[in-house]
Amino acid sequence: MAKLIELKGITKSYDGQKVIDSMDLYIRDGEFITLLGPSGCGKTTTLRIIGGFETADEGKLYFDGAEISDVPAYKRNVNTVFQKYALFPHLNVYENIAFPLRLKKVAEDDIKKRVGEMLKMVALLGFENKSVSTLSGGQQQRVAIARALISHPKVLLLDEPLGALDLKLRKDMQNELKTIQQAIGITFIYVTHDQEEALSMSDTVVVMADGEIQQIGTPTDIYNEPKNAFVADFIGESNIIDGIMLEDRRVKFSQHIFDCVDGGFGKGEAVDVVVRPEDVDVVAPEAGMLTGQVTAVTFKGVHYEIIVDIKGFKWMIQSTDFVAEGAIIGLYIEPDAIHIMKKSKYSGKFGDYSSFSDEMDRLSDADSAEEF
Amino acid sequence: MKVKKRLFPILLLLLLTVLTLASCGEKAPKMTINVYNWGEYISDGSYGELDTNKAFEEYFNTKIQSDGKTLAEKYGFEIEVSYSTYATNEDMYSKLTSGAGSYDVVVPSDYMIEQMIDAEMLLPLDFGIIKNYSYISEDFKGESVYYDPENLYSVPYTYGMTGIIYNTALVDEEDIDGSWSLLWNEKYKGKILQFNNPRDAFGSAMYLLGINVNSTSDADWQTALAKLSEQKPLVQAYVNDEIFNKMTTASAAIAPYFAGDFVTMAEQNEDLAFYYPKEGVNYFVDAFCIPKSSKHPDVACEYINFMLSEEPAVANAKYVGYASPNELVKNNADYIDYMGEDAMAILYDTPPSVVNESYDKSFGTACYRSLEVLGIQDKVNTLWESLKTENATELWIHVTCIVIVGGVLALGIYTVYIKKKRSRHYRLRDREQKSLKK
Amino acid sequence: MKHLSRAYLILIFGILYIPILTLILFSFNSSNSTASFTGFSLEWYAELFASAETFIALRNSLILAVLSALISTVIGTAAAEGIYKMRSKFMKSAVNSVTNIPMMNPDIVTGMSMMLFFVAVAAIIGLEYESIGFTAMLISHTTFCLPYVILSVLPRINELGDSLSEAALDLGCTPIQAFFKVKLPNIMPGVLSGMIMAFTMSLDDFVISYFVGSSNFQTLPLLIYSMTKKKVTPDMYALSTLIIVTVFVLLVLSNIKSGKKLDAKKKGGK
Amino acid sequence: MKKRHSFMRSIAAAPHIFWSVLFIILPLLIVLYYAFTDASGAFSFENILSLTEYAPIFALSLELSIIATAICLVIGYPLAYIIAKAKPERQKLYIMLLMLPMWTNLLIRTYSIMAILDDGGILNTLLGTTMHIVGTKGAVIFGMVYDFLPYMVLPIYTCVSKIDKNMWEAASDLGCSPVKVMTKVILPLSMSGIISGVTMVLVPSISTFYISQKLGGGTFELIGDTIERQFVTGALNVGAAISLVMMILILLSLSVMNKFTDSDEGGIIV
Repeated sequence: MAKLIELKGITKSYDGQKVIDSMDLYIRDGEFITLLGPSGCGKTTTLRIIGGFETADEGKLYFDGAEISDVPAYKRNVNTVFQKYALFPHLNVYENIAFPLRLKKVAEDDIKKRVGEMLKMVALLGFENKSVSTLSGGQQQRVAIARALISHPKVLLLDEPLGALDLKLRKDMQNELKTIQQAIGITFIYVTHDQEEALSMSDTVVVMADGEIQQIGTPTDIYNEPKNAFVADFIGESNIIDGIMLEDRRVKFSQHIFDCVDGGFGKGEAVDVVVRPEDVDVVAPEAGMLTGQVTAVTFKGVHYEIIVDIKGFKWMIQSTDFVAEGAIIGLYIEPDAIHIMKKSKYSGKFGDYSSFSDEMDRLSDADSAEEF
Repeated sequence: MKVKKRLFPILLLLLLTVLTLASCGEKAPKMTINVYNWGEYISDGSYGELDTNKAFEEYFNTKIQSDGKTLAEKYGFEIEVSYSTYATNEDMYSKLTSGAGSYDVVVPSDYMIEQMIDAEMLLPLDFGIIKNYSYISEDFKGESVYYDPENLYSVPYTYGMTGIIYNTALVDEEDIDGSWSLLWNEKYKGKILQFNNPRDAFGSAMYLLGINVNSTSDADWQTALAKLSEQKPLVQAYVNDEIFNKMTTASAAIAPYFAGDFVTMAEQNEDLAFYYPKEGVNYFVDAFCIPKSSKHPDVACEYINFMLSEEPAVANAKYVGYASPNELVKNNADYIDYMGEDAMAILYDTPPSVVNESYDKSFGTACYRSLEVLGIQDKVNTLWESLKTENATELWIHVTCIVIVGGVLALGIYTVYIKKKRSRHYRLRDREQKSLKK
Repeated sequence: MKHLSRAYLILIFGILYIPILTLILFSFNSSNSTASFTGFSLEWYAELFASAETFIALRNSLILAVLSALISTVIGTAAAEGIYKMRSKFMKSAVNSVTNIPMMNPDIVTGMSMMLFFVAVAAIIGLEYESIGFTAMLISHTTFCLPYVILSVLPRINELGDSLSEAALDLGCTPIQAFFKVKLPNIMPGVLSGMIMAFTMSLDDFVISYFVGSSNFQTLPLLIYSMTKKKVTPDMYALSTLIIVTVFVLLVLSNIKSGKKLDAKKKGGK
Repeated sequence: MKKRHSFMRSIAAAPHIFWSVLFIILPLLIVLYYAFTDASGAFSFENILSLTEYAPIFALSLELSIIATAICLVIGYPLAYIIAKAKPERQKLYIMLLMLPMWTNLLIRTYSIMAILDDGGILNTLLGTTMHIVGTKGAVIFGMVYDFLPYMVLPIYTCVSKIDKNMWEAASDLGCSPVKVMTKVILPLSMSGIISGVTMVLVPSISTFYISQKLGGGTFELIGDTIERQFVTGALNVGAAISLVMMILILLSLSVMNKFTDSDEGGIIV
């Protein structure tokens, strides 16, 4: 697939604070790409630069090989579904969707046909005459999508479009969006802070933090091979422990030497070791590679979430078997469950569950905070 | 861009239509003369009378003169009267001097004419055109016309005198002494009105005290001020036109005002009566003049001439209700009938000042001359101000104000204090958080 | 509580309208008094229609009010949009402060400054004041109407935010199209109320016209003021009555209409 | 390039800025010029120095307008609040009814008030009393309140109607009594409306020059009357000096007052 959009060295600051720091990224034609990261990581700003609502301080933006850094929004073949939909309250559903066509002076018959098709696609036939303010959140969402798609843009930008919907509706819309994308085959650039949403819908996920791209890859890559402690922590749950690479495929952490599948590090190099909670087996203390005391157990439905204190470091383990609080248990870790990462500036900041509840607070704070 | 392009012509068109509407379509060569007169001072077509401005346009544009031509043909253009009005001589004067107005005909009062001649603001009139000047009574000609002794700049339009109006139902017969002193009678405290302009108000005191109203002596004016201060507690209000309502509804009992206006009031309240105070009264004359800024002084003269002819002069005199210096009016049967015997008697009475000091010699001492020309305008203004500010504030106003301002200030200070106090806590929390992070 | 607030409304509006009703009463007076009612007659309405002077003044007032309301609405709405978009805080507050001057400043000062200014301008360009008189009046009225328009439009624009116009740009509108097609319809209530406010202010203005007015352009308030030499006659009361009744009827009609619209919306909503 | 861009953003404000400089700033500079020159055009401080004699007049004007403003606030706030809480279609009607009296001429309105309140006026006739109202300071304050009440109600109404309905519930949920809800939540939130209302009533009432002459019975003078008299007697320079000082005092006190509110939006109307 060809490169459709390319960002080269894009930098943007507000009031002297860098929001995006020399970012390079390309997006292929027809792919569903998600910009994922916490609030303030620069993902929305990136989207707004692509959409033409912001101009980068430095760097260049290419569309289909041509530079469009200074092309205004209305001349770009890119449409956006906004966070709060931005439907025009003075127009009804039909006119909202027909808006871009009217601008292009498309013939009335043609408009009627195309709006009809769009309404059918988003399952809103019969709502033409309704005022947009009387629609439910999900319906408004569909109108916004229909409106953005009607002029056949090459790229659809979606800025946290599902943020205002409830959980159930959100899941339905995720599927629907993916279906629409596959049906019309254009590029979707999707911005979200919800990692689950990102993993389930995207072809490619771009994880961002502090104005920089942390990792680009398929959902499985990102989940299984996080590049650094930030990615490992942000995508799913991870125990991140300081370790020392003894030689290829042998690593020492928590005063125990483990076999693993990673190599290519220097001998004796300090590394971050990631172990996903679901990859740890609970065994009898004497059979375990590590032993520790259970400090907390929470029932999560599918499994129990168990916090285990191992030599002062708190691990999170997910197990379908109940373990009593205070019990001494052994842990067993398969070599392919151990993922080794180079040390980064995020090392030591994540992956310890000793202040578990605090961290939850921080995350939920970030979710509700206004996006930049 | 397109929308804007479309919008501009529309706006432009709108502007143009309105502008042409305002200038009322220029077809034939048409000139405008600007007439600036007192409000309600010309017959405007109401009460079934002649609209004299319209009549002049018709006369100028269509009436064939003795030489077989219309005036329009003679001058080479048709005329249109643009008529606007003012409330005081000073309004008119300041409009003219500020440069914000250029007029062809104005109608100032005597003292203002003196002032304007003094300031060289008037043009000498062309009496070759104003042939009807001959109808003006001889009383208004000659040297005795102190404001225009050479009779060059003005043609009288109306005249009249001030006197005292009183309500017979409220004022006891024995108190009527034919003097200005009725305005100082303590028995009618709160029922007395006084002029709300310095010239007339001081005038009333000065006539009463026997002081020359055109005195330039400080002491004279101070004495008059003292007299007015003495009167102030008795005065219900210093008024202009409010006097009509106040006297007709009997809100007040005694007031000095113009004889012509008394006639109007008496129609609505039969209890009202009138006399000219024996000490002397002001004798005002409002006259047509042509300011220097006039662009068509000849047409302006035609206008004045027309207004002196019988039909318009009678219509105007009926409408205005003041005495007319025009002999044609005074002797017009229809006019006499319309005004009624009583009104005629009052309007055309010989004023006491004239009787006392003989009109033609002392016109200059008995009537108001221009304070500006006398060089005491500022002084009189200051004295008038001091009369107005005397005991102007009352205690309750101070108290209420202090309470309000004090309350607001206290509230403000309290709010700021609370904010400051709380903000200290915020800083404390910040510090705690910082230390926690470390 | 509800009864109390209704009683309060009636009380205040009652006090507000008693002088208006008095005015209407005296317009039907049979004598020319405006203080004692002597009997019913339509005389003053007849006199009103007979007086050409009054109609010229009324026409002048309306022309002035319509034009100054239109111009100040156009400039003011554009200005509100521009102020909203300003990035520099300093510029924003500077423009806001200057905008508010005619509103904060006593009318009498504004009027006087305008008069002195236009006299100077007329002297400089060598024209008679009279020939720029109407323009001077129009500019003065527009100037003191501007802040009312801006202050009524700006909050609407602030409230609306950027999202709608961004959406319009995104869908292919040029910035100007976006303003006219999307922003303007949505801030219309603010624009309209600004315009009505401007119209009202201009129509009611006496002080500024009194200072700036020229010889050949007399507005209704100026005419009425000049009548105080003699007395204000009830035909002016008749005119005021006609104006207020007309506006009131229009108001009631539009209210009924919008009420119906609202009903229709409600029904449609269900 | 960036500069040009940010300028282009607010190009819409350009006509207004141009207009403001030309027709607001320049005329005020001319007033400044007149204030510091004498009749012959020479530079002089005399006008400014002579102002001390007007201090009592100014003080009286200020006091009366402060009282009028306070009354407007006390009457206007509940009115604005009740209107804001009414049904939406009713709100529009009430606001228009509030503005309707402004469509009649100020002079005629004032005469009507006089016809009612005068010693032999309608009120005294109906009640059979002999109250003396016209000619007192109370009547002037009444006139100011009557004429400027809408300017107090409109901004407060705008402000109150924007307060979220949940605010009441949230506050009472957190333990506020209705009085506390009012003082701790609703009043602080409507502060910006109150400030602009106070401004819009205080300023015109300080400088009013007709109401005081008519309703005050002419027994005292307010600063507006003084300026007007200076103007008509040709003392332009002194008039300009009074205007200048008054303007500066008003703008100063307004900026102090604005310090009390956190809002940077300034006044809001309608």
